[in-house]
Amino acid sequence: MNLFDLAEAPILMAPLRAALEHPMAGAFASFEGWVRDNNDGRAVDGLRYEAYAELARKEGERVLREAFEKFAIVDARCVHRIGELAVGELAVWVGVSAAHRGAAFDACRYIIDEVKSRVPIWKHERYREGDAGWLHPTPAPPEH
Amino acid sequence: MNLFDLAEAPILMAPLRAALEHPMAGAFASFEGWVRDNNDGRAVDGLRYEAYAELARKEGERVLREAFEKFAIVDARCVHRIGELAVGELAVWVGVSAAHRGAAFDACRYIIDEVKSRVPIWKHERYREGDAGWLHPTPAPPEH
Amino acid sequence: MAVVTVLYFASLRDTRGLASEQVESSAPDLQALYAELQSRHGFSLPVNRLRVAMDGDFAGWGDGVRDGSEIAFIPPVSGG
Amino acid sequence: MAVVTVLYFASLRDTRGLASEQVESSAPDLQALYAELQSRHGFSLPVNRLRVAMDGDFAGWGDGVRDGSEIAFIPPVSGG
Repeated sequence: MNLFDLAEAPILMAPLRAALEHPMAGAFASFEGWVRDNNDGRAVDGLRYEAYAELARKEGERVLREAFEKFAIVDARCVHRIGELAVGELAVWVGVSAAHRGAAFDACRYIIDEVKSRVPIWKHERYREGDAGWLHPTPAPPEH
Repeated sequence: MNLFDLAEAPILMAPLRAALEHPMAGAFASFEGWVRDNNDGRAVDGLRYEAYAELARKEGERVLREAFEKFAIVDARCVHRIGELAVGELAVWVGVSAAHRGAAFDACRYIIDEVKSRVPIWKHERYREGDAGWLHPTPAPPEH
Repeated sequence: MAVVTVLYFASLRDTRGLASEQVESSAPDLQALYAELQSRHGFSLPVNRLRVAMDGDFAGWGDGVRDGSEIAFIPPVSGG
Repeated sequence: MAVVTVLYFASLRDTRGLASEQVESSAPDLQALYAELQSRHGFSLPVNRLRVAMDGDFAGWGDGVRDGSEIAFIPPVSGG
Protein backbone atom coordinates (compact mmCIF):
# COMPACT_ATOMS: atom_id res chain seq x y z
CA MET A 1 0.00 0.00 0.00
CA ASN A 2 1.29 3.44 -0.92
CA LEU A 3 1.68 6.00 1.84
CA PHE A 4 1.15 8.80 -0.68
CA ASP A 5 -1.23 8.69 -3.58
CA LEU A 6 -2.72 10.82 -6.34
CA ALA A 7 -6.47 10.61 -6.93
CA GLU A 8 -8.34 11.55 -10.09
CA ALA A 9 -11.73 11.15 -8.37
CA PRO A 10 -13.02 12.62 -5.08
CA ILE A 11 -10.99 11.40 -2.11
CA LEU A 12 -12.88 9.02 0.20
CA MET A 13 -11.68 9.92 3.68
CA ALA A 14 -13.40 7.25 5.78
CA PRO A 15 -11.39 4.25 4.52
CA LEU A 16 -8.15 6.27 4.66
CA ARG A 17 -8.80 7.17 8.28
CA ALA A 18 -9.90 3.64 9.19
CA ALA A 19 -6.62 2.26 7.84
CA LEU A 20 -4.73 4.33 10.43
CA GLU A 21 -6.59 2.97 13.48
CA HIS A 22 -4.47 0.93 15.87
CA PRO A 23 -5.07 -0.09 19.51
CA MET A 24 -1.82 1.60 20.58
CA ALA A 25 -2.74 4.88 18.85
CA GLY A 26 -4.28 7.41 21.22
CA ALA A 27 -4.09 10.41 18.93
CA PHE A 28 -5.10 11.10 15.35
CA ALA A 29 -4.40 14.39 13.58
CA SER A 30 -5.65 15.14 10.11
CA PHE A 31 -5.47 17.96 7.64
CA GLU A 32 -7.73 18.72 4.71
CA GLY A 33 -7.01 21.30 2.02
CA TRP A 34 -10.25 22.69 0.59
CA VAL A 35 -10.61 24.74 -2.60
CA ARG A 36 -11.25 28.32 -1.47
CA ASP A 37 -13.45 30.83 -3.28
CA ASN A 38 -10.63 33.36 -3.33
CA ASN A 39 -6.86 33.67 -3.54
CA ASP A 40 -4.68 36.74 -3.22
CA GLY A 41 -7.80 38.91 -3.25
CA ARG A 42 -9.27 37.43 -6.45
CA ALA A 43 -12.56 35.48 -6.65
CA VAL A 44 -11.91 31.88 -7.68
CA ASP A 45 -14.51 29.73 -9.47
CA GLY A 46 -12.57 26.49 -9.47
CA LEU A 47 -9.22 25.00 -10.26
CA ARG A 48 -7.31 22.21 -11.85
CA TYR A 49 -4.38 20.30 -10.37
CA GLU A 50 -1.83 18.79 -12.65
CA ALA A 51 1.01 16.51 -11.53
CA TYR A 52 4.18 15.03 -12.90
CA ALA A 53 2.64 11.79 -11.68
CA GLU A 54 5.68 9.51 -11.69
CA LEU A 55 7.86 11.91 -9.73
CA ALA A 56 5.00 13.19 -7.54
CA ARG A 57 4.31 9.67 -6.27
CA LYS A 58 8.01 9.07 -5.64
CA GLU A 59 8.58 12.38 -3.83
CA GLY A 60 5.29 12.08 -1.87
CA GLU A 61 6.36 8.65 -0.69
CA ARG A 62 9.71 10.10 0.43
CA VAL A 63 7.95 12.81 2.44
CA LEU A 64 5.83 10.23 4.25
CA ARG A 65 8.84 8.02 4.97
CA GLU A 66 10.67 11.02 6.42
CA ALA A 67 7.70 11.65 8.73
CA PHE A 68 8.00 8.09 10.04
CA GLU A 69 11.70 8.66 10.73
CA LYS A 70 11.35 12.08 12.36
CA PHE A 71 8.28 11.55 14.56
CA ALA A 72 7.03 8.82 16.90
CA ILE A 73 3.96 7.98 14.84
CA VAL A 74 2.01 4.78 14.31
CA ASP A 75 0.77 5.31 10.77
CA ALA A 76 0.23 8.04 8.15
CA ARG A 77 -1.23 8.60 4.71
CA CYS A 78 -1.57 11.46 2.25
CA VAL A 79 -3.70 11.67 -0.89
CA HIS A 80 -3.70 14.60 -3.33
CA ARG A 81 -6.40 15.20 -5.92
CA ILE A 82 -5.56 15.96 -9.53
CA GLY A 83 -7.90 17.18 -12.27
CA GLU A 84 -10.79 19.67 -12.08
CA LEU A 85 -12.04 20.77 -8.65
CA ALA A 86 -14.90 23.06 -7.63
CA VAL A 87 -14.89 25.48 -4.70
CA GLY A 88 -15.28 23.53 -1.46
CA GLU A 89 -13.86 20.28 -2.82
CA LEU A 90 -11.16 18.36 -1.00
CA ALA A 91 -7.78 18.94 -2.66
CA VAL A 92 -5.50 17.10 -0.26
CA TRP A 93 -5.92 14.87 2.80
CA VAL A 94 -3.30 13.99 5.42
CA GLY A 95 -3.92 11.67 8.36
CA VAL A 96 -1.52 10.59 11.10
CA SER A 97 -2.06 8.29 14.08
CA ALA A 98 0.34 8.19 17.03
CA ALA A 99 0.49 7.15 20.65
CA HIS A 100 0.51 10.80 21.73
CA ARG A 101 -0.83 13.97 20.18
CA GLY A 102 2.41 15.95 19.89
CA ALA A 103 3.87 13.57 17.32
CA ALA A 104 0.56 13.28 15.47
CA PHE A 105 0.28 17.06 15.06
CA ASP A 106 3.95 17.58 14.21
CA ALA A 107 4.02 14.82 11.60
CA CYS A 108 0.75 15.96 10.03
CA ARG A 109 2.09 19.50 9.74
CA TYR A 110 5.41 18.26 8.37
CA ILE A 111 3.74 16.17 5.70
CA ILE A 112 1.49 18.91 4.35
CA ASP A 113 4.30 21.48 4.47
CA GLU A 114 6.70 19.23 2.57
CA VAL A 115 4.12 18.00 0.08
CA LYS A 116 3.19 21.59 -0.74
CA SER A 117 6.77 22.69 -1.18
CA ARG A 118 8.36 19.63 -2.88
CA VAL A 119 5.88 17.42 -4.69
CA PRO A 120 5.51 18.32 -8.39
CA ILE A 121 1.84 19.29 -8.46
CA TRP A 122 0.62 22.57 -9.94
CA LYS A 123 -2.55 24.54 -9.39
CA HIS A 124 -4.33 26.25 -12.27
CA GLU A 125 -6.93 28.70 -10.97
CA ARG A 126 -9.97 29.95 -12.89
CA TYR A 127 -11.01 33.40 -11.77
CA ARG A 128 -14.54 34.76 -11.64
CA GLU A 129 -13.45 37.53 -14.01
CA GLY A 130 -12.88 34.94 -16.72
CA ASP A 131 -9.11 34.58 -16.85
CA ALA A 132 -7.04 31.75 -15.43
CA GLY A 133 -3.45 31.04 -14.54
CA TRP A 134 -0.87 28.72 -13.09
CA LEU A 135 0.39 29.34 -9.58
CA HIS A 136 4.18 29.33 -9.39
CA PRO A 137 4.92 30.77 -5.95
CA THR A 138 8.18 32.70 -5.41
CA PRO A 139 10.66 31.96 -3.99
CA ALA A 140 9.73 30.20 -0.75
CA PRO A 141 6.09 29.17 -1.15
CA PRO A 142 3.87 31.41 0.98
CA GLU A 143 2.08 29.81 3.91
CA HIS A 144 -1.23 29.04 2.18
CA MET B 1 -25.16 26.16 18.72
CA ASN B 2 -22.52 25.28 21.28
CA LEU B 3 -18.88 25.36 20.24
CA PHE B 4 -18.07 22.76 22.90
CA ASP B 5 -20.27 19.87 23.86
CA LEU B 6 -20.33 16.71 25.96
CA ALA B 7 -21.72 13.55 24.36
CA GLU B 8 -23.07 10.49 26.16
CA ALA B 9 -23.30 8.50 22.91
CA PRO B 10 -20.68 7.91 20.19
CA ILE B 11 -19.61 11.16 18.51
CA LEU B 12 -20.80 11.54 14.91
CA MET B 13 -17.95 13.30 13.16
CA ALA B 14 -19.42 13.87 9.69
CA PRO B 15 -22.05 16.46 10.69
CA LEU B 16 -19.55 18.21 12.98
CA ARG B 17 -17.06 18.52 10.13
CA ALA B 18 -19.73 19.58 7.63
CA ALA B 19 -20.79 22.43 9.93
CA LEU B 20 -17.27 23.89 9.64
CA GLU B 21 -17.21 24.08 5.82
CA HIS B 22 -17.10 27.57 4.39
CA PRO B 23 -16.18 28.82 0.88
CA MET B 24 -13.47 31.05 2.34
CA ALA B 25 -11.92 28.19 4.34
CA GLY B 26 -8.98 26.56 2.56
CA ALA B 27 -7.68 24.55 5.49
CA PHE B 28 -9.23 22.15 7.97
CA ALA B 29 -7.32 20.59 10.85
CA SER B 30 -8.83 18.03 13.15
CA PHE B 31 -7.80 16.00 16.14
CA GLU B 32 -9.25 12.78 17.50
CA GLY B 33 -8.41 11.26 20.85
CA TRP B 34 -8.78 7.48 20.74
CA VAL B 35 -8.89 5.14 23.73
CA ARG B 36 -5.53 3.34 23.76
CA ASP B 37 -4.98 -0.23 24.88
CA ASN B 38 -2.26 0.87 27.29
CA ASN B 39 -1.22 3.74 29.54
CA ASP B 40 1.97 4.20 31.52
CA GLY B 41 2.97 0.66 30.64
CA ARG B 42 -0.26 -0.99 31.84
CA ALA B 43 -2.72 -2.82 29.57
CA VAL B 44 -6.06 -0.98 29.48
CA ASP B 45 -9.37 -2.75 28.76
CA GLY B 46 -11.56 0.35 28.64
CA LEU B 47 -12.39 3.49 30.52
CA ARG B 48 -15.07 5.79 31.79
CA TYR B 49 -15.11 9.56 31.50
CA GLU B 50 -16.95 11.57 34.09
CA ALA B 51 -17.53 15.32 33.91
CA TYR B 52 -18.71 18.10 36.14
CA ALA B 53 -21.07 18.78 33.25
CA GLU B 54 -22.21 22.31 34.07
CA LEU B 55 -18.70 23.65 34.53
CA ALA B 56 -17.17 21.49 31.77
CA ARG B 57 -19.54 22.99 29.20
CA LYS B 58 -18.81 26.50 30.45
CA GLU B 59 -15.03 26.06 30.50
CA GLY B 60 -15.02 24.22 27.16
CA GLU B 61 -16.96 27.07 25.60
CA ARG B 62 -14.38 29.52 26.98
CA VAL B 63 -11.52 27.53 25.44
CA LEU B 64 -13.18 27.63 22.03
CA ARG B 65 -13.88 31.36 22.28
CA GLU B 66 -10.24 31.96 23.16
CA ALA B 67 -9.22 30.05 20.03
CA PHE B 68 -11.35 32.40 17.93
CA GLU B 69 -9.64 35.39 19.54
CA LYS B 70 -6.09 34.10 19.28
CA PHE B 71 -6.09 32.59 15.78
CA ALA B 72 -7.39 33.65 12.34
CA ILE B 73 -9.88 30.81 12.04
CA VAL B 74 -13.25 30.52 10.32
CA ASP B 75 -14.98 28.03 12.61
CA ALA B 76 -14.27 25.43 15.29
CA ARG B 77 -15.97 22.78 17.40
CA CYS B 78 -15.01 20.32 20.11
CA VAL B 79 -17.00 17.40 21.50
CA HIS B 80 -15.90 15.19 24.41
CA ARG B 81 -17.42 11.80 25.21
CA ILE B 82 -18.51 10.89 28.72
CA GLY B 83 -19.51 7.47 30.04
CA GLU B 84 -18.08 4.04 29.24
CA LEU B 85 -15.67 3.69 26.29
CA ALA B 86 -13.96 0.66 24.81
CA VAL B 87 -10.42 0.55 23.37
CA GLY B 88 -10.40 2.27 19.96
CA GLU B 89 -13.43 4.47 20.64
CA LEU B 90 -13.37 8.18 19.97
CA ALA B 91 -12.98 10.09 23.26
CA VAL B 92 -12.67 13.65 21.95
CA TRP B 93 -12.98 15.38 18.59
CA VAL B 94 -11.68 18.83 17.62
CA GLY B 95 -12.18 20.43 14.21
CA VAL B 96 -11.04 23.85 12.98
CA SER B 97 -11.48 25.50 9.59
CA ALA B 98 -9.43 28.54 8.52
CA ALA B 99 -8.33 30.39 5.41
CA HIS B 100 -4.77 29.10 5.86
CA ARG B 101 -3.33 25.99 7.45
CA GLY B 102 -1.10 27.63 10.08
CA ALA B 103 -4.06 29.02 12.01
CA ALA B 104 -6.05 25.80 11.60
CA PHE B 105 -3.24 23.68 13.08
CA ASP B 106 -2.39 26.14 15.86
CA ALA B 107 -6.00 26.58 16.96
CA CYS B 108 -6.67 22.83 16.86
CA ARG B 109 -3.64 22.18 19.01
CA TYR B 110 -4.56 25.00 21.40
CA ILE B 111 -8.08 23.66 21.86
CA ILE B 112 -7.08 20.09 22.67
CA ASP B 113 -4.25 21.23 24.96
CA GLU B 114 -6.52 23.59 26.92
CA VAL B 115 -9.45 21.17 27.06
CA LYS B 116 -7.17 18.48 28.45
CA SER B 117 -5.67 20.75 31.08
CA ARG B 118 -8.66 22.85 32.17
CA VAL B 119 -12.02 21.24 31.49
CA PRO B 120 -13.33 19.23 34.49
CA ILE B 121 -13.46 15.76 32.95
CA TRP B 122 -11.87 12.74 34.58
CA LYS B 123 -10.72 9.44 33.18
CA HIS B 124 -11.26 6.20 35.08
CA GLU B 125 -9.19 3.39 33.56
CA ARG B 126 -9.92 -0.32 33.87
CA TYR B 127 -6.76 -2.39 33.66
CA ARG B 128 -6.42 -5.85 32.17
CA GLU B 129 -5.14 -7.05 35.56
CA GLY B 130 -8.55 -6.34 37.06
CA ASP B 131 -8.02 -3.14 39.02
CA ALA B 132 -9.09 0.35 38.03
CA GLY B 133 -8.35 3.92 38.98
CA TRP B 134 -8.85 7.61 38.40
CA LEU B 135 -6.19 9.58 36.54
CA HIS B 136 -5.20 12.73 38.39
CA PRO B 137 -2.03 13.85 36.61
CA THR B 138 0.59 15.82 38.55
CA PRO B 139 1.31 18.68 38.50
CA ALA B 140 1.42 19.82 34.87
CA PRO B 141 -0.50 17.17 32.93
CA PRO B 142 1.95 15.05 30.91
CA GLU B 143 1.80 15.39 27.13
CA HIS B 144 -0.57 12.49 26.42
CA MET C 1 -22.81 29.21 59.88
CA ALA C 2 -23.38 28.42 56.20
CA VAL C 3 -25.24 25.47 54.75
CA VAL C 4 -23.85 24.43 51.37
CA THR C 5 -24.13 21.54 48.93
CA VAL C 6 -20.75 19.96 48.23
CA LEU C 7 -20.23 18.01 44.99
CA TYR C 8 -17.62 15.25 44.81
CA PHE C 9 -16.06 13.99 41.59
CA ALA C 10 -13.71 11.20 40.57
CA SER C 11 -11.42 10.00 43.39
CA LEU C 12 -12.96 12.43 45.89
CA ARG C 13 -16.36 10.86 45.27
CA ASP C 14 -14.94 7.37 45.63
CA THR C 15 -13.28 8.28 48.93
CA ARG C 16 -16.39 10.02 50.28
CA GLY C 17 -18.73 7.37 48.88
CA LEU C 18 -21.15 10.12 47.86
CA ALA C 19 -21.64 12.36 44.81
CA SER C 20 -22.93 15.25 46.94
CA GLU C 21 -23.94 16.14 50.46
CA GLN C 22 -25.27 19.03 52.51
CA VAL C 23 -22.63 20.47 54.81
CA GLU C 24 -22.94 22.94 57.69
CA SER C 25 -19.76 24.89 58.22
CA SER C 26 -18.42 28.02 59.80
CA ALA C 27 -15.26 27.90 57.68
CA PRO C 28 -14.27 31.47 56.72
CA ASP C 29 -13.28 30.58 53.17
CA LEU C 30 -13.28 27.74 50.64
CA GLN C 31 -9.78 26.63 51.56
CA ALA C 32 -10.81 26.21 55.19
CA LEU C 33 -13.92 24.34 54.11
CA TYR C 34 -11.80 21.85 52.17
CA ALA C 35 -9.44 21.43 55.13
CA GLU C 36 -12.44 20.67 57.33
CA LEU C 37 -13.83 18.06 54.91
CA GLN C 38 -10.39 16.64 54.22
CA SER C 39 -9.77 15.88 57.89
CA ARG C 40 -13.31 14.52 58.30
CA HIS C 41 -13.19 12.19 55.27
CA GLY C 42 -9.47 11.53 54.77
CA PHE C 43 -9.10 12.96 51.26
CA SER C 44 -5.55 12.35 50.11
CA LEU C 45 -5.43 15.17 47.54
CA PRO C 46 -3.81 18.28 49.04
CA VAL C 47 -5.54 21.59 48.44
CA ASN C 48 -2.78 22.80 46.11
CA ARG C 49 -3.65 20.06 43.62
CA LEU C 50 -7.32 21.03 43.50
CA ARG C 51 -9.34 23.82 42.01
CA VAL C 52 -12.61 24.95 43.53
CA ALA C 53 -15.92 26.04 42.02
CA MET C 54 -18.90 27.78 43.59
CA ASP C 55 -22.32 27.84 41.94
CA GLY C 56 -21.11 26.46 38.66
CA ASP C 57 -18.00 28.49 38.02
CA PHE C 58 -14.41 28.52 39.20
CA ALA C 59 -13.85 30.39 42.46
CA GLY C 60 -10.86 31.47 44.54
CA TRP C 61 -9.71 29.55 47.62
CA GLY C 62 -9.99 32.80 49.61
CA ASP C 63 -13.63 33.35 48.65
CA GLY C 64 -16.12 33.20 51.50
CA VAL C 65 -18.47 30.23 51.86
CA ARG C 66 -21.77 31.55 50.49
CA ASP C 67 -24.80 30.20 52.39
CA GLY C 68 -26.97 28.06 50.10
CA SER C 69 -24.29 27.73 47.44
CA GLU C 70 -23.14 24.62 45.57
CA ILE C 71 -19.42 23.96 45.98
CA ALA C 72 -17.24 21.55 44.01
CA PHE C 73 -13.65 20.55 44.64
CA ILE C 74 -12.02 19.78 41.30
CA PRO C 75 -9.31 17.09 41.29
CA PRO C 76 -6.63 17.26 38.57
CA VAL C 77 -8.47 16.71 35.31
CA SER C 78 -7.71 13.96 32.81
CA GLY C 79 -10.00 14.43 29.83
CA GLY C 80 -8.94 13.94 26.23
CA MET D 1 24.76 14.89 -29.67
CA ALA D 2 22.02 13.49 -27.38
CA VAL D 3 18.41 12.84 -28.24
CA VAL D 4 16.11 13.25 -25.25
CA THR D 5 12.41 13.50 -24.50
CA VAL D 6 11.55 16.74 -22.72
CA LEU D 7 8.38 16.93 -20.60
CA TYR D 8 6.67 20.27 -20.04
CA PHE D 9 4.31 21.01 -17.16
CA ALA D 10 2.05 23.86 -16.10
CA SER D 11 3.09 27.25 -17.49
CA LEU D 12 6.03 25.75 -19.39
CA ARG D 13 3.62 23.49 -21.27
CA ASP D 14 1.28 26.40 -21.99
CA THR D 15 4.16 28.46 -23.36
CA ARG D 16 5.56 25.61 -25.44
CA GLY D 17 2.09 24.43 -26.52
CA LEU D 18 3.22 20.83 -26.06
CA ALA D 19 3.33 18.34 -23.18
CA SER D 20 6.50 16.71 -24.50
CA GLU D 21 8.85 16.70 -27.45
CA GLN D 22 11.98 14.99 -28.74
CA VAL D 23 14.98 17.28 -28.63
CA GLU D 24 18.43 16.89 -30.18
CA SER D 25 21.05 18.77 -28.24
CA SER D 26 24.77 18.97 -27.69
CA ALA D 27 24.32 20.86 -24.40
CA PRO D 28 26.99 19.67 -21.91
CA ASP D 29 24.61 19.64 -18.94
CA LEU D 30 20.95 20.07 -17.96
CA GLN D 31 21.36 23.76 -17.21
CA ALA D 32 22.70 24.39 -20.72
CA LEU D 33 19.86 22.34 -22.16
CA TYR D 34 17.31 24.52 -20.39
CA ALA D 35 19.08 27.68 -21.60
CA GLU D 36 18.90 26.36 -25.15
CA LEU D 37 15.17 25.60 -24.91
CA GLN D 38 14.47 28.82 -23.05
CA SER D 39 15.95 30.95 -25.83
CA ARG D 40 14.20 28.86 -28.49
CA HIS D 41 10.72 28.98 -26.88
CA GLY D 42 10.78 32.13 -24.75
CA PHE D 43 10.22 30.53 -21.34
CA SER D 44 9.94 33.33 -18.76
CA LEU D 45 10.93 31.21 -15.75
CA PRO D 46 14.65 31.60 -14.97
CA VAL D 47 16.62 28.45 -14.28
CA ASN D 48 17.05 29.33 -10.60
CA ARG D 49 13.30 29.02 -10.08
CA LEU D 50 13.15 25.55 -11.58
CA ARG D 51 14.15 22.07 -10.54
CA VAL D 52 15.10 19.42 -13.04
CA ALA D 53 14.42 15.70 -13.25
CA MET D 54 15.95 13.01 -15.45
CA ASP D 55 14.33 9.60 -15.96
CA GLY D 56 11.74 10.10 -13.24
CA ASP D 57 13.82 11.47 -10.39
CA PHE D 58 15.33 14.79 -9.40
CA ALA D 59 18.70 15.53 -10.98
CA GLY D 60 21.38 18.20 -10.64
CA TRP D 61 21.71 21.07 -13.09
CA GLY D 62 25.32 20.07 -13.66
CA ASP D 63 24.39 16.51 -14.65
CA GLY D 64 25.20 15.55 -18.23
CA VAL D 65 22.40 15.11 -20.78
CA ARG D 66 21.97 11.34 -21.01
CA ASP D 67 21.14 10.17 -24.53
CA GLY D 68 17.67 8.59 -24.67
CA SER D 69 16.64 10.00 -21.29
CA GLU D 70 13.40 11.73 -20.29
CA ILE D 71 13.98 15.19 -18.89
CA ALA D 72 11.48 17.39 -17.03
CA PHE D 73 11.87 21.00 -15.97
CA ILE D 74 9.85 21.51 -12.79
CA PRO D 75 8.30 24.96 -12.30
CA PRO D 76 7.66 26.12 -8.71
CA VAL D 77 5.05 23.73 -7.34
CA SER D 78 1.66 24.76 -5.93
CA GLY D 79 -0.10 21.65 -4.68
CA GLY D 80 -2.14 21.52 -1.48
